[in-house]
Parts: sequence; C-alpha cells; structure tokens
Amino acid sequence: MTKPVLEVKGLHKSFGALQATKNVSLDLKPNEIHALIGPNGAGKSTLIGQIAGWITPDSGSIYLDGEDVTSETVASRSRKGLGRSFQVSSLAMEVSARRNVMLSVQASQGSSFRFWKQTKSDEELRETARNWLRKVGLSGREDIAVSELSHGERRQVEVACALALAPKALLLDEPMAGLGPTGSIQLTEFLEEIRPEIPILLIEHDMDAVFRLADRITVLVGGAAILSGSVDEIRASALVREAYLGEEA
Amino acid sequence: MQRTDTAPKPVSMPKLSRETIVNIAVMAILLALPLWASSIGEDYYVNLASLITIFAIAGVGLNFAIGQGGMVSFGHAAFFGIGGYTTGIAAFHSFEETLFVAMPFAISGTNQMLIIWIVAMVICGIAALAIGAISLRTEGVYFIMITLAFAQMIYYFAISWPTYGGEDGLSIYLRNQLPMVDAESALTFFLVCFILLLGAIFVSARLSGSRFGAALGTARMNETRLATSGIDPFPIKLTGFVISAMITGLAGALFAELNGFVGPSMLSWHRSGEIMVFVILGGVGRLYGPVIGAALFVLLETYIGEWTQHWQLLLGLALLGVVLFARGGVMGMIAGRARHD
Amino acid sequence: MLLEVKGLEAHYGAAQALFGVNLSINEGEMVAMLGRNGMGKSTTISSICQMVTPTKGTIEFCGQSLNRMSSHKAARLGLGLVPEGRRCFPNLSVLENLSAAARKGAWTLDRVYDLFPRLKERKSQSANTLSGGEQQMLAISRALMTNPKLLILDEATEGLAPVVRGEIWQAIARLKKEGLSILIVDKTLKELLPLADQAVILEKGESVWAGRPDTLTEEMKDRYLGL
Amino acid sequence: MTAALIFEQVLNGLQFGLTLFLMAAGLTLVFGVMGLINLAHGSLYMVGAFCCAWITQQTGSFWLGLGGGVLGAAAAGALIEMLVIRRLYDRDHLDQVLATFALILIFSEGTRMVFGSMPLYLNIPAALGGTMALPGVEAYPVYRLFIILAALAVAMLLYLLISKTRLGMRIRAGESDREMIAALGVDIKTLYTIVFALGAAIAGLSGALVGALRSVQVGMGEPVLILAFVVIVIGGIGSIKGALIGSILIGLVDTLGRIFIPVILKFFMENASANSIGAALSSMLIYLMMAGILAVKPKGLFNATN
Amino acid sequence: EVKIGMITTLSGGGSTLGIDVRDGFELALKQAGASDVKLLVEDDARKPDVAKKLADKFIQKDKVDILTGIIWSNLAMAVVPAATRKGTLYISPNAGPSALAGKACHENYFNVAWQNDNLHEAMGSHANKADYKKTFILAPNYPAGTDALKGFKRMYKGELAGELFTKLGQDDYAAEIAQIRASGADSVFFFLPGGMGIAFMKQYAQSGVDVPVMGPAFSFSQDILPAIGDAALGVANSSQWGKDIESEVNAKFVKGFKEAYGRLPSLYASQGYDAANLILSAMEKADVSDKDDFRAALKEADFASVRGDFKFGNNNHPIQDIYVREVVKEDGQITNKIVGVAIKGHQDAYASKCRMK
Ligand SMILES: Nc1ncnc2c1ncn2[C@@H]1O[C@H](COP(=O)(O)OP(=O)(O)OP(=O)(O)O)[C@@H](O)[C@H]1O
Ligand SMILES: Nc1ncnc2c1ncn2[C@@H]1O[C@H](COP(=O)(O)OP(=O)(O)OP(=O)(O)O)[C@@H](O)[C@H]1O
Ligand SMILES: [Mg+2]
Ligand SMILES: [Mg+2]
Repeated sequence: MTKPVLEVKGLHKSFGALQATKNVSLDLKPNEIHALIGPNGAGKSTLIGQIAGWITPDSGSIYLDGEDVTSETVASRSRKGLGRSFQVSSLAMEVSARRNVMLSVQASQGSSFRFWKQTKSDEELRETARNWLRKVGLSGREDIAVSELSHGERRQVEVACALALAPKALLLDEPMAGLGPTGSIQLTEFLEEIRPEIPILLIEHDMDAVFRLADRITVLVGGAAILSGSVDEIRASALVREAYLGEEA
Repeated sequence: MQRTDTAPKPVSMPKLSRETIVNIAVMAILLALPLWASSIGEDYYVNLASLITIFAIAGVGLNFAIGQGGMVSFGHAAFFGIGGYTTGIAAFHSFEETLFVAMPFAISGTNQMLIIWIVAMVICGIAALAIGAISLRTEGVYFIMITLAFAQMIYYFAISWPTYGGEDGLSIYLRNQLPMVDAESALTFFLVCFILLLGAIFVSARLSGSRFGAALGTARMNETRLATSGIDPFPIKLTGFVISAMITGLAGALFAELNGFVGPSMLSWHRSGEIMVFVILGGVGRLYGPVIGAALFVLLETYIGEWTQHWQLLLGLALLGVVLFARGGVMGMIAGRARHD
Repeated sequence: MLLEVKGLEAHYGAAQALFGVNLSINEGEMVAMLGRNGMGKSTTISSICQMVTPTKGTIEFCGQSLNRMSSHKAARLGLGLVPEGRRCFPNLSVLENLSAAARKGAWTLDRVYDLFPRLKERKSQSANTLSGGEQQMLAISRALMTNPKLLILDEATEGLAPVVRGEIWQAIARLKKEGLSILIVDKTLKELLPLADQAVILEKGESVWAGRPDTLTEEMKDRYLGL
Repeated sequence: MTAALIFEQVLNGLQFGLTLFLMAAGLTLVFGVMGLINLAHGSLYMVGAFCCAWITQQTGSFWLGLGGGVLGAAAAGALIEMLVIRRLYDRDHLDQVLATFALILIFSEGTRMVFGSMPLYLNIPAALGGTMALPGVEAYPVYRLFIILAALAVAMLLYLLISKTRLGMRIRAGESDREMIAALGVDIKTLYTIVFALGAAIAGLSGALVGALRSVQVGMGEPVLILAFVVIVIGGIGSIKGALIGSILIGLVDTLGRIFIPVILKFFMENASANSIGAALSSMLIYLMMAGILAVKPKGLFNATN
Repeated sequence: EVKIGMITTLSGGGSTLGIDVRDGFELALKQAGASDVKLLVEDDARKPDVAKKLADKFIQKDKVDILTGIIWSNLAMAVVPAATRKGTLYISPNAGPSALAGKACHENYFNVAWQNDNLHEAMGSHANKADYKKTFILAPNYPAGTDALKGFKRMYKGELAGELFTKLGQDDYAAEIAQIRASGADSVFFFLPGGMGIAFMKQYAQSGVDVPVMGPAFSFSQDILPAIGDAALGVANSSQWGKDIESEVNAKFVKGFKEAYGRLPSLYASQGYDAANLILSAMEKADVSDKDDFRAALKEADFASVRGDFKFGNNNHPIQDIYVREVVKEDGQITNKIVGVAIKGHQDAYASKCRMK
C-alpha cells in the first residue's frame, strides 16, 4: 500500500447547533484524483476549509505527507505543499495574472523577507510564473489585470497559483464552476495531465468531469462521509442517486 | 475577447510616463525655489521648503503603510512625535549636561544629529513593533481606531509628564550638529532634509519592488491570497508597519530641529490627520504623492491664512474639492489611475 | 411585447463590452441567451437592469423606455433579477433577505418556502454562512418576492448539486407554466433548450442569431457555443 | 470614602456614558450601517447645540430650542448628504476621512461666521433644574436623570428601527451591496439621505441636550467625537447594543478611574505625585481599555456582522 | 517706523482671547493716532508649530522689530526663546510661563500681563482674608494647571479639603462635584480655562452644592461670562484689571472699546491695550533701531496702564496690585465688579531665579 499524501482523521466541526463535519476520515494517495461530492450544504467547503487551515476543527487531525499539520497556519500548510483553489475566486484583483502567480513562486522559493532585489528584473521569477500560466492555458493574457479577466479566466489563474507552489496535494473547490463547455473540457484534460505528479482532492458538481476524472469518489451528506468507492460503485448506489445525483447518473 | 474603440497605446511608449514627468518637475521646483530664495537672502522661504520636505518624509512613511500595505494608520503622529521627542530629549540632556538614564548604565544626551536620527528611528521601530503587534490583529475601521487609541495614549502621557515640559513642550535652544556642515544655516538644513527625502523615497520604491513589497502589496489587496500562497500576512504587515513608522519618526526628528521645539501637539490626532491628508491629497500609493500633498497643504495653510481670518473655511473647501473631483488625489488627476504593471 | 432591446452598446471604462445587442421578449415567453464565456451576456442583463449605463441603443419594458432610468425605478416596473454570483446580502438573515425588497403580489413567503423548503429550515441563519446552493435558492426566491413581470436568471444553476439543479429546473418550468416571462442565461443547454421558447446567441458583444431553439443547428452550436 | 459616594460615582459614570451614547448612536448608525466614516459628526452635534441655544435665546423656550436643534442638525445632515456624502459611499475610508475632515473645517468656520467666536448661553430649562434624592444619593441633578432617560429611549427606538423594521433591513442590505438592493427596486439613494439625516438629528439632539450642561462653542464636537469613536469601536461597529454597552463601559471606567486611581496611588507614593500620575493614567485609561479589548476581540464586543 | 508682528489665536478653541488681545491692541494704536506703527496680524490656530512658522516669517521675511500676541504658554515656549535669542523683542500680552520668568528669562522679553501664577497666588491670599479654612482645589493636569495649584498653595494658609487634577479638555464634572460635596470643604478654588470652566460652573450650579467658589479671572472674563449666565453670579475672582477701576485711561479704554466693537472689554483686551501703550511709550523715548536704548525705554514702563500702577521687576514681569472681583448683573448684563484688593505690589515667585538685575 502506498502512503497517503494527505490524510484526514476523525474530523468534527460544529457551527452552533449545526454539525457541519461529522467524524470525517479520508485520504489522498499519490497519483490519484479523489472526488468529493455531495448535496449543497453537505459540508464540502467546510471540510476543505479545515484541511487548508482557515477553519479550526473541533477535533480530529490532518496529516500532510505523514506530518501532523492540524495546528499549523494556512500559510505554513501552503508552504508545506498544500495548494488550493476557492469556490469563489480569491485573487489580487488589481494586478496582473502573472503577479499573482509570481507570489506563489516566490513563496515556494523561500523567505519573502528579501528587501532589495527588484522582482521586475527577476527574469527567473517572471519566466516561471509565465510557464505556469501557459500550462493552464493563459498564454498571452499574463499581463492583464485580474479584474479585467473573465470569470473563467480567473479560475485558471487560481489553479496556476496553486500549481506554482509545487504542491504535494491540490485541493480544488469547484474549479469548473463558471467555465463554459470548452473551458471545462480544457481544464479536465489539464487535470488529467498533472494527475501523475500531483494528487488532487476535487470538489465538483459537474458530474461529467467527476466521472471522467475521479479514481475514487467520497460522498458527503449532512457533514458525514456516507460512502466511498469507485465511479461505478457510486453511480450504482441507490442512496447516492436519491441524495445527490437525481436523474443524472 | 473585447474590442476597444481606439487603439490602446502607441506601440513605442515614450520612456517617461506622465507621472515621472510630474515627479521630476515637483522635485526640481522643490529644490530650485529655496536655492533661489537663499540667494536673495529670504531664509523664510527656505524654511518653508524645509517644512514641506519634512512633512513629505512623514507622508512617505505613512504612504508606505497605507499605499503598500493597506494599513490605514490614524496614529502616525505617535511616531512623528516620538521622533521629535527623541531629538528634544537628547538635546535637553545635552544642553543641561544631565543624564537621560543613570542606571543600569549611563545614557547621556547628545547633540549629534546622526546619532539622534538613528536612535529616533530605532525607538520608533520598537514602538511600532509593539503597537503593530496588537493593532494588526484588527482590520479596517478597527485598525484606524486602535492606532488612534495608541497615539492618544502617548499624547496624554506627554501632556502630563512634567519632566519634559508637559503641554508646554521642550525648547531646543541650539540646533543639533552634523559632521562637516553647518546645520544652523537654513539652506544647508534644507539640503539635508531634501537628501533624506530622496533617500526615503528611494528606499520606499526599492522595498515596494522587492519580494517583500510584492507580499506586502498582496496583503493590502487580498490577504487570503497571500496566506494561500504560503506567506504569513502578519509578519509581513508588521515589518511594513515598522518601516513606515521609522520613516515618519525620522521626519519627526527633523521637524523638531527645524522648529527648535517639541511638544505634545506633534502627537495629537490632528497631526495624524494632517499626515494622512498629505498622502491622500497627493495620491495614495504614489511614490511622490506625499511631496505634492505636503506642498499643497503647507502652501494653502500659509497663503490662505494671509488673506483672511476665515482661512479654515477656504482650506476646507479646497480639500473637499480635491476629494470630490480629483479621484486618486492630485497625482491621480494629473497622471491618471495608478498602474501596477 | 414585454421587453424590447435594440442596438444596445455598453462600455466598462474605455473598453467596449457590447456592440449591438437586439433582444425581444413577449408576455409569458421564456427566452434563453446563449454564448461562450465573456461574450456579454451578463453585461446585457446589467444594462437592462440599469446597473451598467448603456452608451447606445434603446431598452423598452412594458411600453416604457428604461433609458436613463435609475436602477430601482426600472426594477419597480417589474424586473426581477437573479444576478451572476448570487449576491445575497451576507449580513441579513434568510428571512430578512427575502422580505427586505418584497413587493405585494402572488409570491409570498409561504409560496417561496414551498418552492424551496430548505430556506424555511434556515430562515434565521445569516446569508453569509449558507452553502452555495442555499444561497442560489435564496437569490431566486428574493427576486420572486418582488413579484416581477420578468424574471431574469443569470447562471442560476451554477455550483448546484445535480438534484438541486433538477429541482431548480423544475421550479423554472413551473414558473414558466404559470405564465411568468423569463430571460435566462445558463450553461447547461441540455436542460435549458427544451424549456425555452426563443433563443438569442451573443458573440463578442453582438447578437448574431435569434430564433426558436429547435432550429439551432449543430454547426451553429459548435461555432458559437463551443459544443 | 463612603459606599454612598461610590454609588453616586457609579451613577455619574453611567450618566456620563449615556451622554456619550447619544453621540455614538448616530455615529454608529451612519458608520456601521452605511459604512461611512463621518468625522463631521461632531460638527452636526455642534450645529444642534448652536441652533438650540440661538432659538432658546430668541423664543425663551428651551423645548422649542431643542426641537430646533434636532431639526437644524437633521437639515444640515440631509444637505451635506446630498451635496457631499453621497459621492463618498463607494470610496474607500481614506477619501471619507479627508472629505469629512474638510467638512469639520467648513462647519467650524461657518458657525463662527454666523454666531461669532464667543460661546453661547444655553442653560437647562427651569422645569428640569434642581436636584432630587435618590436611594443612596442625597442630591442628584434632575437634568442628568433626564438625559439618562432620553439616551435609553433613543437606544430603544434605534434598536427597534434597525433590527425589526423593513427600513432597517434595507439599510443593512444597502450596506453590503448597494447596487443589488437598488436592482431589487429599493430607492437606496433617498433611503440613505434619510438615514444620514436621522443620524444627524440624533447628534443634534445630543448636542442640544448636552450643550445645556457644558459649553456651547465652536469646536465643542471634537473631543466628544473621538470618545464616540472609541465607544463604537469597543462596542462593535454598527451595533446599537454595542454602542450602548461600550458607552456605559467607557463612562464607568473613565469616571471611576479618575476618581479612584489617585486614591489608590496614594498608598504607594506621596500626595502630589499620586495626583498628577493618577490624572495622567486616568486620561490614558479608556484608550488602554480600548486597545486591550480590540487585542482580544478585534471586532469589538458586539460585532453586527457575525 | 516700527513694525510689529502679532501672532495670536483667531480661530478654533480659545479664539476669543486672541481676538480681544488684537482688538485692544488696535484700539490703543488708533486712539494714539500712531501712524508710524505697522501692525501685522496672523492666526496661529493655537498650534505651536504654526506659531513658530509665523514667527519665522515675521522675523525673516517681514523683518519686524517687535513680536507680540501669543496667548498660550506652550506656544510662547515654542516661539519666544528662539526669537528673543535672535534679537527680536517680544512683548507678551498674556502668556507668562514660569520658565520665562525664571531661569530662561531674557532681556528681550517683556510681559505686560502677569506671570502665570500671579492670579492664583492672589486668590490664595484672598482665601486667607476671607477666612477659608478648608478649600478644595482643582485644575487640569498640564503645566499651567499644576502651576495654578502651586501658586494658590504658595499663599493659602488653610488646610486643603482635597486636590484634584482633571483631564485637559474634560467637560463633565459630575464626579468631581460629588467629591467636593463629600469632602466637607468650605470653599472651592478652580482653574479651568475656556469651555472647561463654563461646563464646570453650569454643572456646579445645577448640583445643589452651595460652597462658595473662587478662581482666577480667566473663567469669569467678559468673553465667556455671558455663556455661563446666572450660574456665575457672586463668584469671587482675581484680576489685575477691572473695567470699574477709576482712572482716566481706563475710562477712555472701556468707552472706546465699547464704541469700536460693541461689546464690553475683557481682561485680555486690557492686556492688548497695555501692550500697545507700552510700545508707544518706548517709541517716544528711543528709536527702535537702537536695541539697547529701546529696551531701556521699555523697561521704564513709562505709560499709563489701565490697571493703575505698573512697573517691571528685574525679570521684566510686572509688579502690580491684584484685585478681587465679584460677578454681578449690571443693567441685565453679567459682568465683574471690583470688591477689594487681594494682594498689593505683588511680584512673581520666579524673579529671584532670573539672572537679570
Ligand atoms: N460559519 C458558519 N456558521 C454557521 N453555519 C455555517 C458556517 N459555515 C458553513 N455553515 C453551514 O454549514 C453547512 C456546510 O456548508 P459548506 O459551505 O461546507 O457546504 P458545501 O458542501 O460546500 O455546499 P456547496 O456545494 O453548496 O458549496 C451549510 O449548511 C452552511 O450553511
Ligand atoms: N467589471 C468589468 N470591468 C471591465 N470589463 C468587464 C467587467 N465585467 C465584464 N467585463 C468584460 O466584458 C466582457 C463581457 O463580459 P460578461 O460578464 O458580460 O460576459 P458573459 O457572457 O456573462 O460571460 P460568462 O459566461 O463568463 O459569465 C468580457 O470581456 C469581460 O472581460
Ligand atoms: Mg461549497
Ligand atoms: Mg456572465
């Protein structure tokens, strides 16, 4: 058995009376895309939030590459190799796409307490950022301010930022949302391409993409992981059909 | 994906942007006028230029916090005042030939500006470290108010601390000294201030363009992004705050030299507001904005005051006009919106 | 004719986003607006609702020109907007979101709760803590509570679980059957096209085709919609 | 020091806090609800006091003056909202600070041009003069009790308005997304003018009420303004409840601090230095408290959102 | 021709003082028909650094011979030491901080009003005469405030019922008044200038405490008395001047002031008036371009002061009588009436620290 890159054990989180995460355990192995599906409000984003460090779990632990990171800050988890995208894009809007990616590159290269050398003339930094943007399909758009990019393009920038951290694992919260059919297909192909290098925990409501990409699917309902299995197993489950898929499977 | 009506920009961009031209012009005027005034023996105008220069340095400091780091400090008078009091207290002890601290080791006063500047900046840095460490836990309006609260604490402390004059303040009877030049001369002192202003702007520009600056700028625009990129916002912002305070503190030290006087009014919230006015008037985040802002403010205050007793009304109207009709301050009006590559 | 848009042009700052959009909706009709990302669908909607001021062209609603009308007056004539990105009021509770802008008419709290029972369960929770899907339901309900003559849905099913998406499509179908006029933008053509009476395709800020959805050829779908 | 005196000082602290609340209430309304930093709020307080003093002088009736003060401030508020403030909502806080700072200058100088530099005479109405005995306190000024009641009434009304009425909901909705609430058919522009005028009216009310107790002069609003900001930040911006608790807290801490700190210090040092160090400490005390509270609760005690 | 630069507070809090000083000064010039005096007036907005800037301007650009006008001690401390050291004459119409009367006294500095402590000392002496045994004293916590209480205590022989420092700018005194009530004091002495005093007096009157109050003239001068109203009636206050002092020059001053400005003159107006007359008297004896001569002429103080006898001590501060006034209503107008002399031929306590002879 291969060692999981990311492992979540017995996570609990309540908001007042609402239990948003109920004893969730799951893992992410090398070379796999593990999809997380479930109805709206099932607690998927909350779970990602806890893994990334924005939300403190009530109990349970999170391991990254075998190391317990439960009490680490967001930034330190990112540095240790946890890349993520947000359900609603979160980028520095006033600057170019390249600047956004450069920041991730710079963080992955070490301390940001470097005061003198100008990033503008740091060709290596700029080139690396450009490469990542090319990889997600944004060649030629690097120097446009993010605020002037369309909804879909922003998603791509966000993915590029996550990749630029050279992450060990990637958390993607609905990366397809807001992408048109062409965009979805491109992104699907791209994720396919990086799977061998970076395992992905993927939240997505676009079932075409999920069924095409996922090696494993975990279904979250009402905060609890009720089922985990291969694409076919999930498709076949009556429970999942009823709670989530509806007629679509 | 989108068409534009007109061709966006000529392909061969001229080397100098409008902003650069304005910057050069402003600095040239600021340098030339006192040289000329001094040559015809009008030291008053030289001192006025020194005042503008010093306020501009204070503004450059605050602008670094606001324009780069998005930390809207309404308490920068604290650092301005601390810088001033450092000068005042050092000169006081040097003049009285007493010790500042006797135990555990003796610290005496000094009349050497270079030493005073360094000490003033270090003390401001330490104060900013303490104030920032607490204040940066908050954000937005809360940050504005908590920085104000710290400044008010120091203000009331200064008012009621009798050793250094309380509300009456401290006079510096003799201007402190610089090696090799005659700091008593108005023109020399102006040139010293001018060089320090250039230095402050240069440092601020360098820092903004560095990796640290990139992180600080992202902290302003989107802290979530910064943390997600693996950089802890807090130490970045704290460092930015400390640097900003040190620059403003240096301005305070120079202000004390120029006036030959320090007092609690250097620490009052009006002063914080004024420094902020320099920044906004000139254009937030513009490197040379505070120079324009300080110049405009000082000139308005000085010359409207000569016309009429009701100068505050006119000053108010002028400021209001700038906010309402010149978005992005004067620099925004002249040179268009700020560009970040 | 309920809504008639002719030769609409709009800018964001100096950049032109719309270059001539024509669109018309009859009473009781459901019109789908199609086009790839960034082609100006949302901008057209913003212009109709006067959130973006058109630079050229005319917009007529219920026989009245909307040009230069302020946004709230246009809305009061009977435009009900479900905007892109939901834009629920985060600091208000679900109930408050629903009642803040409600106007009298057939749609009441009870009917909305009937349509989306989930909202009733969460009525006193503040909107910023709702899940994405819950927020989407709230945005639709909020627009319904203003009892509009024309419901405008911009990506109303984005980010929803398949079952909920199904529910929302059912709800839309129901609204249509009840005679509500609808202008809709959505990615999932599979569900959208069978419901729509008319379709308009935008390409680079221009309406390039209009007609009945069943007359859309595969070649056009490929060319304009990237399918 | 007797228990009765301590009780009386607590009452004084409460009363001082509630006068602050009157000022803070309007500020938090405008600040929290409309997201606007209004440094000129103190000017509206001044306008209220001056209108009240002038009308009282002309008519001889404090009550007419009070009404005039409220209306005058509301009118001034509506006017500056339409001319200036309206253009500032979607600006950042910096522009708001600068513009309202400019308004302070304009108001102060304008008031001086109209009324002259001398402080005006405004005293409490005869009906509310005198003192009454309270349990534990032999003589407490009736007028101060009246202010306590007025402040509590304002608190109650505002709370109901904001949290229970549709008007309140719309105002809050506008705070988070003006464009959207307008797109839903709400005339947010007029609504904001009304809210701003309401905030101004409360400021005017407090200026008139408190002016009769203190001095009516140009610049009277500034010290109160800073304190009021401290109050609403401690309480949590936009929260009427927070403003109420915050102002009472400040009132108590400030009053008790300036009375008891020197007393306590006298145990450790000689009288004179205890007096002056105590006074220094107590003038810093509320700022110390504010920093402490924000360090632990960065969004104040009762944050309206969340 | 003599050029005089007046730096005074004409806007913001405390501007009434500056306006009165200016008006008194201008009145004296007008009455004397002085055509050879050029007066330049500028507003310091009560900010030390603005005052300093104006002083620079007057000295360096306008090349004035004499500076005057500053109201506040902290502004005076920012301006005076540097200006007098550079050889400019400074005539103070109001502020008289102890440093300038003592250790830091200077031959170019003259004060025609008082040393800051004078009126408080006079009140202490008055308290003895009134046979007060247990006085409660309070002042704001800043140098002028601590000096005030020190000055009072310097003369006062009774026991203190309590001593309080309040916050500068404080405007609610309920807590302090409660303490006064509880202290069993037989009298109250306070120094609370400007709006602080108005607030204190109003609240004191409302509180039902009926212990007699006394204070220096600042809280009962003509510019703020109308704002306090009846609450001030009967209060004893110390002043080196009163409008009812019987002398030709005082009558001319009071009448002229009322005619010119339509209001009663205040203490500050009298000080501005005296400052101008002092300068005029020196101009008759000496030429301003001869600094030593002119200084000597100033020191002689050969002018008719509206307060009566006036001369300078070794430190260029006045030696003078200080009166006790009482607030009364005259023809429906609230004003002061002299009821006695608090202290005769009084010189300040710092004179001995001054090196000048
Ligand atoms: N801070 C909070 N306070 C209270 N409840 C919350 C908070 N955050 C989330 N919730 C609730 O927890 C539940 C889970 O929310 P979450 O955003 O994780 O759902 P999700 O699975 O990501 O849904 P979607 O697919 O719609 O995005 C929802 O019911 C939401 O209302
Ligand atoms: N706020 C804005 N500022 C500048 N340009 C904008 C803005 N919003 C949209 N645009 C530009 O206007 C064009 C049309 O955008 P619009 O949002 O209307 O497209 P859309 O068809 O709704 O796309 P999507 O399917 O991605 O929502 C795009 O090129 C976009 O980049
Ligand atoms: Mg989610
Ligand atoms: Mg869109």
